[in-house]
Amino acid sequence: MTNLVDIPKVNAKNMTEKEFFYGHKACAGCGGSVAVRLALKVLGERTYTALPAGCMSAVGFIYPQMAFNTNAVITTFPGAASMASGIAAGAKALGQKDVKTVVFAGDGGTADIGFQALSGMIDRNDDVLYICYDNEAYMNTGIQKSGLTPYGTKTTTTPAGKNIPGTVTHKKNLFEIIAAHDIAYAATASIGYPQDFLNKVNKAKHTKGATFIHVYASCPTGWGTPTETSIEIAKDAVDCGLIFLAEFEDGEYKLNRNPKEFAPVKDYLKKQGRFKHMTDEDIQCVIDNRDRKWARMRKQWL
Amino acid sequence: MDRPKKTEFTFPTHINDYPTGPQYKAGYLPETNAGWRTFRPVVDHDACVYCLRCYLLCPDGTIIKDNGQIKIDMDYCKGCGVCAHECPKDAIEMVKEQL
Amino acid sequence: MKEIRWHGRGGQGGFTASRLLGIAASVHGGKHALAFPSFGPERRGAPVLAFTKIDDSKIHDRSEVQESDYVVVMDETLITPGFEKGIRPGATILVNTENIEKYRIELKDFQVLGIDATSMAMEILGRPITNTAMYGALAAASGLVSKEAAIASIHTEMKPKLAALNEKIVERAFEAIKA
Amino acid sequence: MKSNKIFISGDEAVAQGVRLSRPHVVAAYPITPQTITVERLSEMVEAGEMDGEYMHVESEHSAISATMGASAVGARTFTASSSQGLLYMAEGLHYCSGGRWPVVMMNANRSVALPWSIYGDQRDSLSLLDCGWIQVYVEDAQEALDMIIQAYKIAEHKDVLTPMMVNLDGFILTHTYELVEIPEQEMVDKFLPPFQTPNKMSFEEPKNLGFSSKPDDNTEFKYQQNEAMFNAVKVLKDVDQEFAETFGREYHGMVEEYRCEDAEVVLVALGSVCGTVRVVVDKMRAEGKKVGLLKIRYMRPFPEAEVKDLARRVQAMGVIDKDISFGYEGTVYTNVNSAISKIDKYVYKSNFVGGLGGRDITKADIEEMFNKLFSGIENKSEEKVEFFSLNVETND
Repeated sequence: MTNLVDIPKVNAKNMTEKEFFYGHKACAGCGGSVAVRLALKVLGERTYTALPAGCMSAVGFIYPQMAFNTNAVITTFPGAASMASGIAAGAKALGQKDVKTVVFAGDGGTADIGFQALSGMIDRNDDVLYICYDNEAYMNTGIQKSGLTPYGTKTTTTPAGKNIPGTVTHKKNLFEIIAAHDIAYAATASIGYPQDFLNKVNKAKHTKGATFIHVYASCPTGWGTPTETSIEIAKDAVDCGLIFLAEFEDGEYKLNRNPKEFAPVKDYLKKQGRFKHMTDEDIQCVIDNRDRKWARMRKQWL
Repeated sequence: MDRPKKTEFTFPTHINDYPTGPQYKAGYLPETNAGWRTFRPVVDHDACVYCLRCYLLCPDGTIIKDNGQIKIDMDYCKGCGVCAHECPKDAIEMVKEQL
Repeated sequence: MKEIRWHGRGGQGGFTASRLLGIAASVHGGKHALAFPSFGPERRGAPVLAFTKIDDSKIHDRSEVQESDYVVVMDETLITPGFEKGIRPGATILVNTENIEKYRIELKDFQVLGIDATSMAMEILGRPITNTAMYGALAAASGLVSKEAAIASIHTEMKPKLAALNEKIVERAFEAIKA
Repeated sequence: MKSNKIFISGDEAVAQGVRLSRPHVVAAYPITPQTITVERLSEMVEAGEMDGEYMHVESEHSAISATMGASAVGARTFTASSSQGLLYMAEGLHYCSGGRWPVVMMNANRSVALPWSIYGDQRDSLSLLDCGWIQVYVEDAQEALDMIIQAYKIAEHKDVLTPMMVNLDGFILTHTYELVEIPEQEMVDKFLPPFQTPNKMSFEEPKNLGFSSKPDDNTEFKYQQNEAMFNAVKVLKDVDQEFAETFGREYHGMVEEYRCEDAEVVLVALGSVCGTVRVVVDKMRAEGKKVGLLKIRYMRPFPEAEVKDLARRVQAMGVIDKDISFGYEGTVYTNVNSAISKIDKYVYKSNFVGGLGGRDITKADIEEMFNKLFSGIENKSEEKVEFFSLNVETND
C-alpha cells in the first residue's frame, strides 16, 4: 500500500496553476465544483474525466462552452463507473502510461442509479478513482431525495408537513458498503477540510486499481444556505459529527478525526432551509443515530 | 496557458461546420460568467497575507497567483463571496456591482 | 440430403457425436454438413436430441429435421412412446443394446441394428461413454462417411490421448457392424 | 488462397471474426444464446491469441458503457448480447450512436419476455431499429464471421462513424455447427487497417465529449447522424465489394435477390429463414412457378431503393416477420410497405408473422405462403397480417 509519507504533498502553495474546470455554469458558491476543481488540480493533465448526468456534467459541457480543460466525457446516468472502466481499459490496451481515469458523480448517481456499475468497477479493480460529491439530494433535477439524503431533509419529493417530517430514512452507509468490496483505498472527506481532501485524492492518484472518495460538498441552492458559507457549512457537518472523516486501507478502517466533543447538531441544522421545519424530537433522532454510528465506529475501528 | 480565456465562437452556417458528433475542444469558452454577479470581491492587498485560502476554495478557480499577490479573473467570478467569507484577515470585501 | 437424429441424455456426448459426423462429412469428406443440438435448457441426465444434416451441396434448409434417415439411440431406455414420430419409413435405427430382437419386433417399419456400445466403452475407456462407439457404428452401417474420415474427425475434435482411445472404439464399432 | 475451413458454430464464427479484427477492448455479459461467443473470446485472450482487454462486466448496461468509454479514447471495441440483455442496453445503444462511437456488437436474436423464452425470434433487435445503429442480419455462420470484419470497416469509416449490430438467429445460427472458412490474419489486417477517429479524447488534442446541446443545435447533430446513416449505404456496398475482391465471398450489399429475375411473387425475409426459402423457391421453380426471395440484409439503413426496384417488377410481395408490433403489423412489413407505397404501381402484399419464440418455419409453411400470394392476386384478396402456423383455432 502506498504510504502517504512518501508522496509529495499537494497544497495551495505548490499545486499546479492550471485550472481544469473553468468557466462552468454551476450555481454561485457550488460545493461540488470546489471538489471537482481541487481533485483535478491534484490529478493533473493526463487525466480522463467521466461524469454521469448530474450537476457537474450539466454545468460543464453546454455546446460550445467546454468547461473541462482536460479530456472529459459525459456518461449515461447509471454508466459512469462502467464507462470509466472502459476508458481505463482502452487506455491500457493502447499502451498509454501515467494516465488516470476519474469519475465525478453525485450522490444519486453513485448510491442509487449508478451503484451496480460502481460495484462492478471495484470488483474488477479497474484503474479508476471514483469521487462521489455528496450534496445529499438530486440537485440537478431540482432537489429530490436520494439514497444519501439524511433524516429530516425537506426535498421536493419528501415535503415536510403535518404528517411526514421530510425524509424519514437515514443516509445509506456508502463508505462501508464500498469498503466491504475490499477496495484498495477508500476515504470520506469534506470540502470543509480541503487539505485532508487533497491528501486523499493524492493518495488515490498514487494507488493502482479502483479507489473511492466520498466527499461532502455543499449546495447552497438545495440546502437553503447563503452562497458564501459553502465551505463553512461543510466544515460544520464534520464538526458536529454528522459527517466523519475516515479511510479504508489494507483492509483496515481509520478514523481521521475523533473529537472528544461534537459541535451542536442543532446549530448546523438550523443554518439550513432544508432542516428549518425540524422539531427538537426530529433533531434528537438525528443525534441518536449519529451517536449509535460513532459508538460502533469507535468500537470497531479504533 | 493556465486558464482558458474567452474565445470568439463562429456560429456554424453549414452542417459541415459542426464537429462529427458531440465533441469539442477542451477548455473552449465563448461566454464569460461576469453577468452573474451582484457583488464583486475587492482585495485589500495591504491586509492580505497571501495565505491562499481564497485561491484554494474559490468554486470557480478565478483567483490567480500573481507575483506574490492575488488577482481575480473578473470574467469568470460569479460573486459568490466564498473568498471574502473564508479570508482569515478579512482582506476581501464584497462590493455591490455598479453599472 | 440425409438427416440423422441422435438420442442421448444430457452429458452423454450425443451432441459431440453429431458434430463428429459433421466434421467427418465436411472437413474430411468433401461434403456439406450442419450439426445442432435440440435447442433448450436441458440439464445433465435429461433426454436430449441432436441432429446432423449431410448433403453434397451447401445446406440452406434451416428448418427442423422432420424425416430422419438415420436414428442413433445411445441408451435404449430412451425408446419411449412417440419415438417413431419424425422417422422416415425404412430408415435405419441403431440401438445401444444387448437385446436387439425386442426392438426388431417393436420397430418393424424400420431397419433396426443393435450394438453393445456400453460394454465396448467400458472395456476401452473404463467408463460408459458410448457416443463414439455409436458414432463408429453409424458410420459403418450407413456409409455416410468413410472409416478414415470418421477416425480423422476424432483427431480433429479431441486431444491426442483421448483421440487414441476413441479411435480404438471406432475401429471396434466398425468390426462389430461389419460382422 | 490457402483454405482453412473448420467446423464451428455461429457463435464461434463470430468469435473468430472478432479475433481477426483485433479489437482492443471486449466487454460483454453472458446471455443465452450468445454465451459461447464470449466464452471463446475469453479463451482466446487466455491463450494469447488475442491481445485485447477482456472485461468481465456485471451487466449489459455496463458492457455497452465500457465499450463506449474505450471507443472514446480511440480503442476498437466489441460487445455481444441478446434479447433481455439487448433491451437492458437500450439506453446505451442510443447514447453510443449519438456519441458516434463505432462499437461493433453481435446480437443473438432471441425472443423477449414475457412469457420467458430463450428461443429465437427477432423482436429484440427489430424493436430497437430507431436507436441509430446499423443493423445487418446474416444467414449462416460464414456470413456472421465475414460481417464482423466488414462491420468494423463500415462503422469506422469517416463518413459513417456509427455503431453496427450484426444479428444472427439464436440457436438456428448461434448453436449450429457448419463448415466455415477462416481468413488469413495477414489479409484481414490489410483489409481492415487500425482504427482512426477524430471523435476521441487524447492528450495531444484534449476534448470534451458527449456534451449537451440546446434546441439551437440539437437538430443539427441529429441531422448529421441521419446523414451518416445514409452515407453508410454507399460505404457498406463498397466494403462488400472490396471484401469480395479480397476474400472471394460477396453478399450483395443491402439485399440479395434470389431467382427474382422474372418472378411474379416474392417472399421478403431476414436471417436464417432465407435459407429455407431458397430451398422452396428451387422446388417451386422446378414446378414452373415464378417465385423468388428478397433477402433483406440491412434493416438500417433501410434498402428502400432495392425494395422499390423489385416491387416494380413483381405482382405480389409477402413479408415474413419474426416479430410483431402489437396492435399493428410486423416491423419488417411496415418498412417494406412504406417503400412500396412510394412507387406508382399496385403490388399485392401480405404479412406472415411466424417463428415467434422459436417456432419452426417449415418448407411446407413457406410453400403455403407463396400459394397464398398467388391466390391473393387471383382473387384480389384483402391484404392482411396473419399469424402463421397457430396451433389452435382463434376468434377471427
